[in-house]
Amino acid sequence: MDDLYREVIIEHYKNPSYRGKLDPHDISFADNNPLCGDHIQIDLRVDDGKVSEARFDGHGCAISQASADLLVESVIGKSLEDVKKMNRQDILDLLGIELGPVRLKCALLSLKVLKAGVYGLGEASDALVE
Amino acid sequence: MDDLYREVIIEHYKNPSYRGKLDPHDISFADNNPLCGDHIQIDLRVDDGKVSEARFDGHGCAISQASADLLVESVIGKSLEDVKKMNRQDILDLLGIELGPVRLKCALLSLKVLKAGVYGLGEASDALVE
Amino acid sequence: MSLDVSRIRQDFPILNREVRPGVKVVYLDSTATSQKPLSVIEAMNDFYRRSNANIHRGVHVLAEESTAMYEQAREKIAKFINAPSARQVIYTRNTTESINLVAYTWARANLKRGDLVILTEMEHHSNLVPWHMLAAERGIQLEFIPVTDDGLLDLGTYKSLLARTPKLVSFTHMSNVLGTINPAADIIRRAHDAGAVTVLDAAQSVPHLKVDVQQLDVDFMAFSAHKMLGPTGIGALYGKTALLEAMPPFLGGGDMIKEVKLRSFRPNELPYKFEAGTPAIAEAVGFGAAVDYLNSIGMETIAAHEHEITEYALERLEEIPGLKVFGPTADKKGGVASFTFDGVHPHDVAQILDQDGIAIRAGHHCAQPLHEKFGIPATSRASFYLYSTKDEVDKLIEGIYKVKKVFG
Amino acid sequence: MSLDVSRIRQDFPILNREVRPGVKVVYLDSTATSQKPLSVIEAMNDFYRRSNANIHRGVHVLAEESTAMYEQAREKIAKFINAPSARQVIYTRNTTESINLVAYTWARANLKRGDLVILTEMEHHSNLVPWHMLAAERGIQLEFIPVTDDGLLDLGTYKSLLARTPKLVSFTHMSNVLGTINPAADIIRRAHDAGAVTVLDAAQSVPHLKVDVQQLDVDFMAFSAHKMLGPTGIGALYGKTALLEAMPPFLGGGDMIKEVKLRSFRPNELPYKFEAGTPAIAEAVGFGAAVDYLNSIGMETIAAHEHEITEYALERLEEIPGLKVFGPTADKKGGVASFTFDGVHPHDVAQILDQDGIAIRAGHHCAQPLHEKFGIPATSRASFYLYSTKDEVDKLIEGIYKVKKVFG
Ligand SMILES: Cc1ncc(COP(=O)(O)O)c(C=O)c1O
Ligand SMILES: Cc1ncc(COP(=O)(O)O)c(C=O)c1O
Repeated sequence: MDDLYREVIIEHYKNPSYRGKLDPHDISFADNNPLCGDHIQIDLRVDDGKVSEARFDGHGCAISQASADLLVESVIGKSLEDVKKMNRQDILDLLGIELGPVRLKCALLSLKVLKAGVYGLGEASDALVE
Repeated sequence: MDDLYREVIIEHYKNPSYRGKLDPHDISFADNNPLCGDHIQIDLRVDDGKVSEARFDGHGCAISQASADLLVESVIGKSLEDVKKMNRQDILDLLGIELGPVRLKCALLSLKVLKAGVYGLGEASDALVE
Repeated sequence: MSLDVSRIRQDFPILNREVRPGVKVVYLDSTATSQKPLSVIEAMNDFYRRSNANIHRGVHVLAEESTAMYEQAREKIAKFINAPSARQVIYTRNTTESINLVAYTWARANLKRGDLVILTEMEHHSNLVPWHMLAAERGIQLEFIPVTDDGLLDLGTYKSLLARTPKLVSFTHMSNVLGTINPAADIIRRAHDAGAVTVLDAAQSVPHLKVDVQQLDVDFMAFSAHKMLGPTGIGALYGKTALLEAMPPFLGGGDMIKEVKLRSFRPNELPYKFEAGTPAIAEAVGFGAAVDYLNSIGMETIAAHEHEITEYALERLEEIPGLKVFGPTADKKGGVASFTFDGVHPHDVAQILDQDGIAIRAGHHCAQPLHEKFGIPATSRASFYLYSTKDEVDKLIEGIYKVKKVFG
Repeated sequence: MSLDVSRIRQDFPILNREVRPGVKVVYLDSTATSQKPLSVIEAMNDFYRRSNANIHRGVHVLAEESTAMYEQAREKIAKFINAPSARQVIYTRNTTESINLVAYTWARANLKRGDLVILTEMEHHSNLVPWHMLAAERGIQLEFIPVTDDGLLDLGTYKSLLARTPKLVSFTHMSNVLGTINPAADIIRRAHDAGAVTVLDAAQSVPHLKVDVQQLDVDFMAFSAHKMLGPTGIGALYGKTALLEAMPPFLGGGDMIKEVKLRSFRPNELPYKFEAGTPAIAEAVGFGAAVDYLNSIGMETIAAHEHEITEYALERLEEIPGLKVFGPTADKKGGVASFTFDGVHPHDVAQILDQDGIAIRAGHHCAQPLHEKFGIPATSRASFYLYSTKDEVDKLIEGIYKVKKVFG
């Protein structure tokens, strides 16, 4: 079947390991994909400049939710400075697939939300994930 | 040479018979062709519902000025009711030529001005000469 | 008269497109934008190869030709919607700009704080956001005709809203999500009785139904060429003459003026008053060719064909366990089927269908509040036009069964 | 590098057009609109035959392709003007809409009664009327940099106007009547020193000169595809990011939103915030192809060729008794020659030239105040582009002698 729906993606979509919220948290940010209304919230706990705990919540397509789960998994233990350096290629590597411009937005939503939260911005913008 | 520049047109352009203003007058109206800035004013004296005297003034191309001269000539003696009935074909008949949509506007400017004046309108519009 | 679909499909080169080796496109996304027949593509092609010039102000042959073609297209469009005069048809970029034009000119000149504007819950964002902006700027009030569970307008509530003497009623003729064809003539008559001006979003109706502005007695009507076999980049606003004449101009610049001084200007007459700068000339020519094509088939024939396909599609879709179609029954709607499926996100449905070349749309279709009303973030939408076939519907159904397998 | 005109002319099918039996067009009206090379016509043709779909919201192959093509064109345009990011390039219909966008958003958010806006006496109506409208609505003040008898801006007066702390300086890079190329970088630097924001009308400069927005340090810049080998129906507004981000949106509707509720919305990010509704998709593709074509020749090469033709044309025109060319000498201007001739109205000059297929423009060229300044209602204008030849200039000159004969 379709590459886009590699088992790993379907698996992370159906049985995400990091879905949920953190309370208390140090950083929490949420935004939408304007094209389809997909929504992602990411909560972080930070110790000593490093992500100690992370969760995501929201709704959307398999790509957006699986990439959020994979992303959140990958940032636990990372320093905030390293998180700021993450870009679109990191997400594509996590997913292990190629994407056209529209689906790419689904995949990048979680990274946009994460970086906007870490930078303390008012809005998640495309410029964060170039 | 070119049909558009039949001798009669060049003649009426260079030596118009009815260029000028009327003072006093019963009706006076002026307007522009927005496409090129051509300007026509027409003054009328009216006796008993009939045009007794008429003059035009303004500036513009040979077509616009010749057609104004020919038009003014043709309305002297006409009733205002008959003037209201004049349309684009009357102008083309006076000029004796065919015109594309842009030059047609030059030719029809004087009739628009005349009819707007006779109807007592605030503005000359294309609807008057269809 | 029935429509010869296989002959029609030959006029649309893109329908032969293989989107993957051996996989032909099955285009079920005409509500987003329609495909274009050769006659439309060629009309623009020819324009650029033979006639292209700027219009209105040139006296050379190319300018005369271009001007004539641009204005003849306007006449064709006017006739197509039965406008009393071509002067009442203003070229815009699209439906969205047409509605914004009314909001920026008529509405800003006529609405003041506290005035009531009635919309509906099934509006496209292009008939919501311009009014949100006006409400924020001017303090006008917005009220909404509710949508019933069947996807129809609740006309009882409309009646009680009318008692509050609205100044404007702006609504869609046909929903791009539910397919619902609203009783426009009736809604407009009641609005007029209450003293309100009306705006009809006809983006989805003019392409698919015979629409007659005089019969509807509508004050303003907005539509887009790209949804009715024409090019992108051009749409139209129809308006009643007295309203258009009384409105201030919208964009300022060349062609919309009668005279310009250093510090002032006089606006031009209709329709030019609302067309500032070099317009979409080639696109107007293409728009005219699209109208010619639709006329050559006949709007009644097109509507009947779409009805047949839609009926069949709804029947087949509703057989699928876990699939829910939104909107009214086939007799009350146009060629649109929006659905949710078994917890699979619409993006994923669309993506898996795409593997077999089946092009549908997934998302909120620029109608977020409507989706919110139904408690869902998004739907999958298949939509049909004169070139759609039952065979394509069958492929859609097969595809949905594949989706089930992947998400098993 | 010199330009091989005869090879270039083969790329423009319309240049072979016979406007009358045996009479080929001599197109000297590129300032009004340029002709289109085959590569541009074919890019749009192919788009409609292979890829056409609505953008941004579709996940099927056609929608992905169309979205990619639309955005790639934006990248090309951004690079062409050296914009720091493609997000700073907003698609509009034309230069006129670009300027109106600034007037409706930035200016209405930032200018209040009594604020000073500086324009020039050589502006096109599209950089006058939007400010007239704003002056009438808001009571802003307008002042004008005068034009000297040679057709240059009087920069001394500009300096004294700057002492009155203007909020905005909006001016043309190149006059479409006089051909004058204004010292934009200098004007902008002085405006910034005085604390003003700047708008550059680049409708005539971007098509003909290398324009670099970073070097100019301009805040907003407007231009049109149709004047630079691209299609009608599309133009662009460049803006500095901080300004664009702080501005309210312009038109409301689909695609310009991040989220819509029944009674409110959140605008989308740049550039989408300013692109409401289905945009001119095929036209964007054509615009990108036009930029490719211009790059393939090189803007320096094009400018040098036009300079050569213009110099020759001015020389030959000035030989004709009774003919007066307006504007500065060839070293200070682009490929435009506007003239009056011996009491013959420009319309008549143009009409008689047209008999021999020579297409020039006659009228006020959407610059009535400039013509008033020179005390004339209209001029005849011949203009040149990369496909123009000296042979065409010779035909123009011959034609003017014929005019003399007719009006004897
Ligand atoms: C200097 C200048 N500014 C603005 C415009 C307006 O361009 P458009 O008609 O494409 O909006 C033109 C073209 O006529 C122009 O020459
Ligand atoms: C009902 C409805 N209204 C308005 C629009 C907006 O049309 P456009 O994007 O052409 O402005 C659409 C199309 O998406 C629509 O379906």
